[in-house]
Amino acid sequence: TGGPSEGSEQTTTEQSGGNGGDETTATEQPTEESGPAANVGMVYALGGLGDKSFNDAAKRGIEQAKSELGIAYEEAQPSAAEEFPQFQRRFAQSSSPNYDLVSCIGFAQKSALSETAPNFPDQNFMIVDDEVDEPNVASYKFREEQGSFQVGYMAGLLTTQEFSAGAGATTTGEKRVGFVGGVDAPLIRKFQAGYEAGVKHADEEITIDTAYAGSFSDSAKGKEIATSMYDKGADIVYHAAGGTGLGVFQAAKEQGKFAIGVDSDQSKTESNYADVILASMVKRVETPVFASVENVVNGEFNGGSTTTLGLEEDGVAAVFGAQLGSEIPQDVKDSLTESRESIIAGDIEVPTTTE
Amino acid sequence: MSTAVHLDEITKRFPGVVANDDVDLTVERGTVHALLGENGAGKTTLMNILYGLYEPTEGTVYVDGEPRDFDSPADAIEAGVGMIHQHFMLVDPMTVAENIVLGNEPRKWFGTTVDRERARQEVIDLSQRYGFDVNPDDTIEDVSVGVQQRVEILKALYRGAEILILDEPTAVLTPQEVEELFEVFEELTAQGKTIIFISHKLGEAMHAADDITVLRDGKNVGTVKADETSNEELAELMVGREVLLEPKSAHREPGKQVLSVENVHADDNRGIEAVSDVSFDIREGEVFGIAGVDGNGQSQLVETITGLREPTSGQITYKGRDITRASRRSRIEDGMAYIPEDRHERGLVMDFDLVQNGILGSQHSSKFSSGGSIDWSTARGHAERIISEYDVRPPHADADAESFSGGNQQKFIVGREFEREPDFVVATHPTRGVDIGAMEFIHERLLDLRQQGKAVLLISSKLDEVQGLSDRLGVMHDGELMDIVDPRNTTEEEIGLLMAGERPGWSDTEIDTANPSVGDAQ
Amino acid sequence: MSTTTIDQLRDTELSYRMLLAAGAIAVFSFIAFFGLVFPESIWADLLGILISRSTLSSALRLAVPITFAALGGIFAEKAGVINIGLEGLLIISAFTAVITTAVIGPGVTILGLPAIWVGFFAGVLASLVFSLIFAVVCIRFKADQIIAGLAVWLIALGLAPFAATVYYGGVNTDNVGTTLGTWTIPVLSDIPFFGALFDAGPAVYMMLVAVPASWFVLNRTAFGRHIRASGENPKALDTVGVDVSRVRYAGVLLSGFLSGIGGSALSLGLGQFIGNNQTMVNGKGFIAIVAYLFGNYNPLGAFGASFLFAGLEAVQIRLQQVPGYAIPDSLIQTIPYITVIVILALVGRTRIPQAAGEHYDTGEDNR
Amino acid sequence: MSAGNGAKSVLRRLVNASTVERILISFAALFMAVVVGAVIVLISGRVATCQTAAATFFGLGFCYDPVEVYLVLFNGALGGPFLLDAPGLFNPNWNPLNFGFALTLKETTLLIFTGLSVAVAFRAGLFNIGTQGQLILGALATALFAFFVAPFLPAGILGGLILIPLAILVGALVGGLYGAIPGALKAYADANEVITTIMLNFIAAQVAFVLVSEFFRNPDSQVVETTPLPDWGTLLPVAFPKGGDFSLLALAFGLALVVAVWYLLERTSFGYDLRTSGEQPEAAEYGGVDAKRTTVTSMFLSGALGGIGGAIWVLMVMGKWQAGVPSLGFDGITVTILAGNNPFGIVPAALLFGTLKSGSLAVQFGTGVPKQLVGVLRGLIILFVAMPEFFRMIGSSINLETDDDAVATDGGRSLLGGDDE
Ligand SMILES: Nc1ncnc2c1ncn2[C@@H]1O[C@H](COP(=O)(O)OP(=O)(O)OP(=O)(O)O)[C@@H](O)[C@H]1O
Ligand SMILES: Nc1ncnc2c1ncn2[C@@H]1O[C@H](COP(=O)(O)OP(=O)(O)OP(=O)(O)O)[C@@H](O)[C@H]1O
Ligand SMILES: [Mg+2]
Ligand SMILES: [Mg+2]
Repeated sequence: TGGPSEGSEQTTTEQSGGNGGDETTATEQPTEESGPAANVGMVYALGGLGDKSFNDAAKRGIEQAKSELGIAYEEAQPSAAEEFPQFQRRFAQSSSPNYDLVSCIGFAQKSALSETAPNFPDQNFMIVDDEVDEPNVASYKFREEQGSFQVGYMAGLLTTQEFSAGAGATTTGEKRVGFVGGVDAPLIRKFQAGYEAGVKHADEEITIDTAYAGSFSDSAKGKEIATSMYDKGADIVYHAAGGTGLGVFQAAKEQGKFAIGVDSDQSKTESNYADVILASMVKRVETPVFASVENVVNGEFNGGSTTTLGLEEDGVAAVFGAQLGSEIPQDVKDSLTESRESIIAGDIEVPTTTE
Repeated sequence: MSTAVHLDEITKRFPGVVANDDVDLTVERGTVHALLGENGAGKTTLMNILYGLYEPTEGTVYVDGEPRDFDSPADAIEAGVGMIHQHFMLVDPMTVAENIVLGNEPRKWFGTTVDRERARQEVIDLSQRYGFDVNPDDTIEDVSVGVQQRVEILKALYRGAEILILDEPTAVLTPQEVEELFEVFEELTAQGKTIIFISHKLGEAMHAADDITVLRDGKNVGTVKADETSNEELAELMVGREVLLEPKSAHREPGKQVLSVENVHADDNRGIEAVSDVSFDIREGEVFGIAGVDGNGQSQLVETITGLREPTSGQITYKGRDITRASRRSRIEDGMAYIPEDRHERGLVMDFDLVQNGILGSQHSSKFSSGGSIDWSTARGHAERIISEYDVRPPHADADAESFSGGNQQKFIVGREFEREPDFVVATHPTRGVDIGAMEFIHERLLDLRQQGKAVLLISSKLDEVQGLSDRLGVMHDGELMDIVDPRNTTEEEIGLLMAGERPGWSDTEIDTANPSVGDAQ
Repeated sequence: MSTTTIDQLRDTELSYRMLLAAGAIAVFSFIAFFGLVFPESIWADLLGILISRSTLSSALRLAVPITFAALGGIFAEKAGVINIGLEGLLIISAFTAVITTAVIGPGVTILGLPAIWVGFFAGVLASLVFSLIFAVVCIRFKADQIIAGLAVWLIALGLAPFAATVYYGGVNTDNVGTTLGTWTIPVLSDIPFFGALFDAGPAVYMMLVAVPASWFVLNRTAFGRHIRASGENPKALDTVGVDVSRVRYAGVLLSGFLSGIGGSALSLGLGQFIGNNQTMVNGKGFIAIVAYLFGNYNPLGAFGASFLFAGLEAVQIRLQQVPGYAIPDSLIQTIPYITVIVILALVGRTRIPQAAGEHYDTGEDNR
Repeated sequence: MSAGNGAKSVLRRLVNASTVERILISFAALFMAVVVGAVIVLISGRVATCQTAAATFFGLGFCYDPVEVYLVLFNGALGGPFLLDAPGLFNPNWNPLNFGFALTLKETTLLIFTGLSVAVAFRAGLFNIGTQGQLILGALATALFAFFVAPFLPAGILGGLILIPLAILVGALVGGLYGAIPGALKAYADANEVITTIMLNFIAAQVAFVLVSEFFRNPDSQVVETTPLPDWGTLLPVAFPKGGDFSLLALAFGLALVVAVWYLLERTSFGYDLRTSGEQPEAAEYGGVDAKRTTVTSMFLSGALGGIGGAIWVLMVMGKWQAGVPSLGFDGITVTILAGNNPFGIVPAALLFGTLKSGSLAVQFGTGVPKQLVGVLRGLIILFVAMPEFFRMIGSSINLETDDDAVATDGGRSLLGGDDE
């Protein structure tokens, strides 16, 4: 990689968070005299960029806004919860530039923002994944359970049949799938609940193994957990475990089984594992990020509102893997389309907590 | 006879100290040469130079007539010089054989692996050749000091040593082991080896050496033939004046019983019984001495009395109260003073200054603290008083204990313990490492205490000291109190036999006639 | 007197091992008994987990970084240098291995060596460099070993995510797309249960070689004896003409070398370095210290302890998946730690090298 | 035990060096760390990609300018007293009671407590790595106690005056008891406190997590956290801006504890016992100190200080307990090492690390240099502090002729080479 003179590699929407100088934020501000359409401060969730899922999705949103709307942004990657208020505040207080919007990514920022927002009534904020009831905060939430239901349903349908594609194959006779969580927290339980409901929707008989790694960064453990599930005969393992989940893909690859990604389309962000990633439960964090910036640029900031993004709004979706998607049997795809409609129509109630 | 070692005008200076001052020394091949001198005379330093551990500031070392410039012990070993240090240089958890071949291991499989069979065999061969009784497979920490010393000697011989230096080899041995060691010397010299040994004991030097060199203040004050000199001459050479070895003590009638020890048993740190069924008592105005070679349970016995070790059975009564399980602190508060044998480990906190060390043991006493707070100005006054009364040099209360010489450290401890106004003093090796003047001073103070009617328990490996100061003398061997004798009516030889574990039949009656009060006590 | 001493010491040493072995057997028998008698109980599930081949191979993989770091720790501490920076060595090697592989490019080979193996050795090299700095600081500059070890950990803990952020824009690296993979030995790998030993990644084989090799080096070679002497009584070694500093340097560098293997294996087993929080190493270096203390500085014992921790973890992972027990997962995750405390409280202290942690000054008067 | 012994030598070496020398060495270490850090910044400035070079040295462009990094760090930690764009210009609008400085002081305050906690254990010869765990549980106890008791108290200042001291006390008690566990294990079962405290850290984190997520979770939050305390039940900022999470009261309390701990260690009989058993356990025993009890008491005290740190974290910073407690306990180790275990030294040491921490955010913000740099700097400072000999050597090579002390006896034989016998 080169020195400064070579310039920044433009990151693409497809391949976010890759090499490049995104980090040298000081140079992100265009030097043209016109100035950017808006200045946005990004406060990411813990775990930082490069997680190939949540934060990187948010980054895609802001990158999109940058290229399409001509805004400039600066970003902060907190490494502890107590840094949230500090970064939020720094952006809110800044006068050079003056930030038109501060995007707070992740539910963990809720309590910090509940304190920060009232102190800066003139500052626009947006938060992803939770609700802050302040007039200057636009809240966006997702129905992760709905997307998880979809991938669970798919996993359930596939484990009951003989299916092989890419580097993976299901075992006949065994009706078993798995779920790996990062930390045993309510949000992750929501993924688990939706997934389990989806699996059972396909076939009540299917066994679901679930386990938590206790960390979002212990990929070695993620791999061991998934391996133990595959060893028991699980065909497909879904993870909601951040960096830990990368171990799940590795295990799938080594065992010749399947995995399901989360947050981003991981068959693209983790293209090395495209041959085992059947699908991903994408959570389009980029959507609210882009939308809120767009609102600000258009002078239509939706402070005080809460937008919930489910299957209907295409905030969450089961996206088939880039490589394996085409090999998934049509009847499975049809069933998924059907269940999606039922959920949207309210015919299927997806639970948000495990019993 | 040819010259094995010649040290030519050796001077060794340390910052502030001239340890060796223009020393000449010649040792003939196949002889035993003794180096005598007081503490700090420079004996060890001189031998360290011969062994390549120190470089002389001035002067030359000749071995086998050739000038040598040893950069390290490795060079000295190469030249056939081996040294057995005062503190053994052995690796405790390794076996005898492993220690002997350390650094020169025989190998097999292209040098990758230690040939343990060959190592064992060589050690066996070697010890047979010199008539040593060692088992190559014993672990060092499990064998006695005497065996460890033999291992050290074998280690040197294994490296082809022709000249063996032994630093105070007899200090840790029983008289019998000393005798065995001297037999080994004979065996070695008969085979052409040369031996230099350091000692404080005149008799040993006279007995075992062919030639004797005396060092004083770093200078060679004379080399004499062992069979042409006398104890008196050597003593005078060592000290530089005539010496009076007998401390004078006026007799005093003992009073009430202060301490009584009944059938005490105690284990050492490894859980092995070190004190076996010891009983005695001490009365007011009496010095009770315990003699014995170091390591025969005296330390453990003292620890049970002072509260640092719980006896496994038996009872200890102090001032009429059972204190067998009383805490150390309660004993201190009850007027028990204690001069410990190990001043570096126990007696002083090396990184504390003397002000802080002055209140060690009294930190909770109302003399220095009120309401849990220490009054440091009182403590300072206390330390300064000890320093001036006990002639601690240099007189710096703010200096860390570590920076004082061993003798001055000892004086400070003695001062602190005596100034506690105790009823009972336990003094272990109270004069170890102090100079003659300080030794006399400490002896006088001990006898003063006795005169004031205090009880004193005196433990020392220096026979002349315990014999001279005690009113009654117990002798310990292998954890047992062999006997209690009247030191004034018992010869050194008789005590030596007891120390070696031999119990002559006559001593009981002897004591009873000599000192009727003992009978009451028992 | 000496013979009783020997017997008693042997007894305590023996009883230490006997106690551990007996305890393990008792626990296993207990589980087996109840598992067989009550096939529907948790004991049956536990038994099933314990005797499954998958658990064994999982435990072996998890044991790799801990074991290597523990072996390294033994060499350093036996030589007289306490290395509590093992965690840092694991971190720096894990990171370097991945980034080197990424920079070279996964498909490329250098001198016939695939990039991933070049990365592997680069990781080892990075750990060696760190341990060299540590050694110089401790031996040449007489630094306090504990503080210097902490510093090594802190530096690595900062440097790896720092460098990852400079290069990738985030604390995690990208996936390099390849891993060390699995080497399966035909026939042997078909053995039930123990077949797991012959169907594993190269790092597992390395570990299975390194453990007895370390034992051999420590106990059967002259170098190993010098290491031990240097940690027990450096003066003894010095006075027989062996350079203590050199032995200590060698011991510390070996700890760097071995930890480096552990770290490289950890990250390349996945093809990625995760730099969040405590990084993907996540305390394994500290567990390694516990492991070798536990194993009484014996490489075999240290492996046993590492394997125990890894095994507990492997079991814990599987136990979580058994439905119907209402124990929160986070509590199950504390099992290995509680086990350590309980065992420590029962067996008490291990004998540490006498001179560990102390500087050795040649030429100082012996007191 | 290994690390136990190590702790003793830590003590010995650090307490021993004269105060002046210690201060000099600390500054020298800081300076060296800054220099090495600058080199790291430069090197990474070559690796990173950016459009315009921030600095040019030796004809090469670098993305990061180390001088700027340090300026921004310092400036940020103080809340911008200087206008860096116009060098040398003092910012007329600067108000010392600002947000950035509040952050610095917040970190400093917390580090004072944990630094004291570790220092007390160190002085007693115990290597307490467990301050983190003690802090976590102390914090949890404080949060739960305050939460459950608050409803019974009058809201407002009066309630705060009752609640806050009690809550801190509860935190101290729980932290102390958790610290006493490894103390007792050490005293009565001879279990190495380094191992047990490391294990207990893991356990504390997990247990606290489970307790909160299963029993005491704030139902309105996705995060594993307790329900926030009412404002009157927390330590509100005095003079400093709200949201800086810093209260002068807490700092004053911390400073008072510094004096108290100093007094305890240096001026009381108990402190004497504690230091003696830390320096030389055998001598302590000889001096009538009950070593086992002192071990347990010291660990209780250390844990209590850690617990207070946790209580302050809850009451001043978070207003609740939240999973993912920052590593203040570990940072306390570095603070006390830099301070040479001297309570008064802890204040500047904590201020330095507080400055680094709060400045690091400004650095990442202002220069794009990843804030992990500060972690590296911290490690480097500790590394250099660990080697006073290095500075002594430099010192003596400058003005002193080499003393001709004993020659080194480096042996001569090769280690592996095979000429034996
Ligand atoms: N390394 C050293 N640095 C400074 N001074 C030293 C050193 N070694 C010895 N000395 C001093 O040199 C003098 C001679 O010491 P040495 O150890 O040779 O005496 P010694 O005759 O062996 O005494 P002892 O009978 O007590 O063993 C003493 O004053 C001692 O303090
Ligand atoms: N290695 C050394 N470096 C500097 N000074 C030393 C060294 N060894 C000894 N000294 C100094 O030499 C003097 C005597 O020390 P030494 O320990 O030999 O005394 P000692 O009377 O033999 O005491 P002990 O028997 O307790 O060892 C002291 O002032 C001590 O500080
Ligand atoms: Mg001496
Ligand atoms: Mg001597």
